[in-house]
Amino acid sequence: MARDRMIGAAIFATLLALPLLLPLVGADYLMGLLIKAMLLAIAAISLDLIIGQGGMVSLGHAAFIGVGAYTAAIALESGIEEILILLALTLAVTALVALITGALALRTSGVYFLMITLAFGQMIYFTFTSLAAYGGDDGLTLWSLATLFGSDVVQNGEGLYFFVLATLLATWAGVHRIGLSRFGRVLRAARDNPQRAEVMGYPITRYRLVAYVIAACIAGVSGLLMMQYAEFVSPAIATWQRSGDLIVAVVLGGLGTRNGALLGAFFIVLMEEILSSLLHEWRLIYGPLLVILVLYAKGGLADLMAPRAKGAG
Amino acid sequence: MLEIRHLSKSFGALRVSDDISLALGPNECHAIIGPNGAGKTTLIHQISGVLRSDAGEVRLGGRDVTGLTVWQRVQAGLGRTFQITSILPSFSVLENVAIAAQAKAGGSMRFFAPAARDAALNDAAAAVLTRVGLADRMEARAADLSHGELRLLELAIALAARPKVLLLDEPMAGLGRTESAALIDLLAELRAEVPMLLVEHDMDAVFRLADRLSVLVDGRIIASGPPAEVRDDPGARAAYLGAEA
Amino acid sequence: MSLTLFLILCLNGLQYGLLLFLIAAGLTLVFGVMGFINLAHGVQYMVGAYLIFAFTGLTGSFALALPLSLLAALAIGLLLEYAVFRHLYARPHLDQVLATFGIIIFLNELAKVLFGPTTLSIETPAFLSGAIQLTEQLRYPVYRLATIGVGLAVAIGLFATISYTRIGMLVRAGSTTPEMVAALGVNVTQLFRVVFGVGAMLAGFAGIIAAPIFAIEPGMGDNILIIAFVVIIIGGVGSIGGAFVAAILVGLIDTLGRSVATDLMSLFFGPSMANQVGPALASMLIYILMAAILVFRPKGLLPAKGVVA
Amino acid sequence: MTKIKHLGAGTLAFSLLASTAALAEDLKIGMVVTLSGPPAALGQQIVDGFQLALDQKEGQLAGLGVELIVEDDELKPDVALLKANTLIEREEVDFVVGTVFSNMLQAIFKPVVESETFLISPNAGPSTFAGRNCNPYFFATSYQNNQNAEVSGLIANEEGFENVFVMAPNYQAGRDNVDGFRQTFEGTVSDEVFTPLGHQDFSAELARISTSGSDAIFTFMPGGMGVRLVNQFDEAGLSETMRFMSVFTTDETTLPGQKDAAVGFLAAGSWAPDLPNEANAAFVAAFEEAYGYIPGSYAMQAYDTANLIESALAATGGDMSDKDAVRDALRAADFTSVRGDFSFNNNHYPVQDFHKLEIVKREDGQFHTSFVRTVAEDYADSFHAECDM
Repeated sequence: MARDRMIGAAIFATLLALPLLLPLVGADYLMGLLIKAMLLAIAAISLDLIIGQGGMVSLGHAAFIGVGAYTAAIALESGIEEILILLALTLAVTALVALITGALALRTSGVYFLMITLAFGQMIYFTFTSLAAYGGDDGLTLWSLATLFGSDVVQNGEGLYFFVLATLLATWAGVHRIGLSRFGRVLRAARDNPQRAEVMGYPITRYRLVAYVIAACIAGVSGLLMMQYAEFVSPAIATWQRSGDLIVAVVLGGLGTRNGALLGAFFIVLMEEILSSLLHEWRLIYGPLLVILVLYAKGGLADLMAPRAKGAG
Repeated sequence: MLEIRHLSKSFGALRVSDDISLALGPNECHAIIGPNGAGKTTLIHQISGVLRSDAGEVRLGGRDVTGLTVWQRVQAGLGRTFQITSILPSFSVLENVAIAAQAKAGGSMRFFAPAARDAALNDAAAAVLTRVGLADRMEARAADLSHGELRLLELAIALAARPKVLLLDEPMAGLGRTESAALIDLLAELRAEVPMLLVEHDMDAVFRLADRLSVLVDGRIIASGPPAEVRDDPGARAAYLGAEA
Repeated sequence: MSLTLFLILCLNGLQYGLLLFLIAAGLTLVFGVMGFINLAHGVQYMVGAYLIFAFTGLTGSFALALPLSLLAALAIGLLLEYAVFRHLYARPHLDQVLATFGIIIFLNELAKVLFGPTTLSIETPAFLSGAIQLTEQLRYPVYRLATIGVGLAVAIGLFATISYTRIGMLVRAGSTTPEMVAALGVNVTQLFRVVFGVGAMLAGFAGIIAAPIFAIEPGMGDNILIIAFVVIIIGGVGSIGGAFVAAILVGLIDTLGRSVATDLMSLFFGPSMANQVGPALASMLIYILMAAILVFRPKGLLPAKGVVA
Repeated sequence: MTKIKHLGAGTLAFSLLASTAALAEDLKIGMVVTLSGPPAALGQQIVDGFQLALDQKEGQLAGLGVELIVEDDELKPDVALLKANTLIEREEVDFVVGTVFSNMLQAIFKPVVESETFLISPNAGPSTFAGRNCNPYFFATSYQNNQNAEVSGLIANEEGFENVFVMAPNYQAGRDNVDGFRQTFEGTVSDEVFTPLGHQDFSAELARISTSGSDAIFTFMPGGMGVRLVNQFDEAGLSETMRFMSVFTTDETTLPGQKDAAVGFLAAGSWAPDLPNEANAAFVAAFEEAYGYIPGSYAMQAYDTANLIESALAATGGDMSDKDAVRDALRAADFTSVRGDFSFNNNHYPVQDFHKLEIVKREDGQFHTSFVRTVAEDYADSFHAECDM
């Protein structure tokens, strides 16, 4: 546990220090790369809340990233530029969408839950493709971006970097706290033995739904930030393959572990960048690498770095 | 405390509970015996809400709980154990019981305070564990317990919610002679505090604990009354006890 | 909508449905019998299309290339089973999803490397290249009618095999109570392998007959895989009959939906807008159907008897 | 020397921490085109056309060694954006040449022009950036999307078509083409159908066309979509009852797949391989020699783009630092276009002649578009007045 915490602390210390070093070597693009990795990590951590802690495997999580991104983009287009207002809107809309889809989806479990979340994900995806006024299939370039108290610090460069980093830290710490809280342990109890949890007196569907909504909201926030970073949204943000990528990050990192989703997300983004710069056909390596990791590294990356504390958040 | 009226349940053409009625008074232990497949566990499932009944009524402390879900019945004071041990294997023994206590205490929609350091819950859980004799195993992972310890944990989880009525589904299942004896002593002690409906094969336990005894055969209660009376009931003997003797 | 249009849409829907059935049949058995989620099943569809392209190029004859492609598709399926999938049967679903996702990434890229990123196409085989006069102005290609015929024939053959042969009985038993099949002393590993190989070959066959109609390109199996999952959920996991009914249903709903939804929307919006909303709504229809099935009839339309999944 | 380099081949991501200045060529040109999927041939023509120009100049433009980095946008807006960002941030290119499709251009437009990198489109010419949103860092060497369709409308009038069925893919260029045709066509548009981009199966649309009672169909189906449409149109027997006119649907990228099915079809454009002028004859001959197929307008426009860049750099003496000077030099368009007369309007879109074209079979059995006659001279797009550059 202590080692776990140290790894987390080391990652964040590095992320905090890097922007101070980067200008010395002049690599703006590396900063962009880290922002991308952090954004993926935020979404992956949120997914870990429902997969790792809740035992609910969703194949439609990217849809909530999309809902967040599109909510913010549409609000921006209609002239709302304050990022805190956008944040509130994003949270409200994703929570609503998650509440409705989650209430229906949670009537199923296991593989059926996977399929129904996929179904809802696809519905949301196709909804985006039909938003003709906001680019439809082609997506939408955002000519104005969100501001923080009227200032453009969060629009690019270090300002955006630190804003994303702060969000990541809050997500990481928040999800970890949730895992340890009264709520979190009910959620894990329901994952381990749903019937027992119910006979202990817990309406488990309600707990799962709350977790689902929380995870969706966090994913929505990452969507808002992705929009702000890319200055562009398109339905591609919500494809089922993107949900697949998130699952890869979570499982690769180590399910339900403190740093798993974080490590998984960074691994994917950096691996893609390194492999793709070595070899244009990098997916020829990446695909088999996934298979090998599944077959031989069962506990995920977090397990390779620190022995897994079972059941702990 | 607990009253069951005309409870029925069928799976297709198979009638597993047929118009069962029984009542459980305060500080009473009512044992249900019967051959395998008689519908004992089904009855427990129906009372606890795990299975929906086709007809009939379950009343707890005068309140109709038939329409309630499993967790609502637990919240209303109906505790139960499982015939096949059902615990949370990846949690510690203390946490297993603390989570059960938490359901009673409320506040489960709290997201930030670390629950493992919640003194009130831990104290309540520790008290129950001490009571059942697992005080020295509190920090162990539940999955690492022996079978006998698991049966005790099962009981502790049920007790932690401070139930008004306890449904015990073969608590002695798989226990050795000395373990059984200890558990019988514990249940005898508890009987003074909480009325219990006991499904059990172990006749020693039944005759030691039960105030009343019902014999369930093919989903029907064929005899009911004080243990001594039922023991002498010719129908019951023929259907069940005789077969055992 | 004119009668001609309706007729053509029904034919197209039927054809699409049969393609889906060929893919879903293997998927539902593998899922039902082995409890194995194989995301890489759609890749077999792509493999079939590329194989027929390659063999047609080599032999110059579709008729010759067809058996070669089928054999190769079977071989590739078995190879994947042997190298990767058999290690995954006992694993949690999540591991299966992840590993087969890796296979998709690899094979899609491999297709791109071997055949280039360009869309490829092959000609309809000469003996099926004619067209039938449907109305005064309009002809309908024979090849499409032929694929409907072949698809139906395969469906009937598969159904007969499952219903009346010993291996079919084992598969049916395996999809409901695998323990019992093992207890009967049947070599379950062998059974799995046969089911897997046939499933892979059927998906490959779908790719083969689709190749002259649709484009051959890397990643062509990704979306059809998802639709195939929709089909097996609607039909009931492990149920061949369910997969057939659901596949035809999905094929017709999707094809008719795309046309009708657009017409319907153009009552309210301009053509460009209607064409944005219409197809999106049409694409959603099958997912809406699946979600409704999951909520109200979770075991599917025609569940395999006794399935506990 | 010239080398075509795919995305960062050979350079490890982190080695970029150490400056790559030592490796840098004099001039870095990034290209974002579609090289995947049904329209891959279009992107390939652009790469080939541009490369031909470079090869003819021995890898140098105005004396500067050129490094050309080609990226495939896969016809996905998000991928296009990612690739463009890589070109700007990681490779720090001097020019971005792209794209084939208008929706890809819309995706990459903002980051490229905001980084003050010149963006030159060798094909896509959406209305979006021709009017109010024209930009000092954006040039199109092709056309404005509506123009070809406007000219098609004029041709339809001349041919005496009364009812025309209009069909296009549902994206910016598709909508631009439909608008353009409607603007000049004086008859009735009997029906208007938008298909998804990348549509493969036209049987439902053909059924609709067959019952529409139209004299002709006007369509815009670039790349593989065009191959499918024309073949299915022919197979369905519709060629016998109605005329087929199109833009970018029956061209040198699609004709090898359409063959005789397309002969006699009408088209409109600013160029054809047999357009009679000296520079064009030389270009077509050299291209066929180098790549073994007849170039289409995509290759031609890319070839012109390379020549345009060279002319501008020659004017500034190879100096890229003064953006205003580079822009003025580009604007002058002081190069010999194989199209003949060519100049830029105030919105940086071309002013050029448009012609009626027809599909013919050449003596050697190959197919190409053939120049019939000029329909509109020095034709400017209808959006430039809204641009205040």
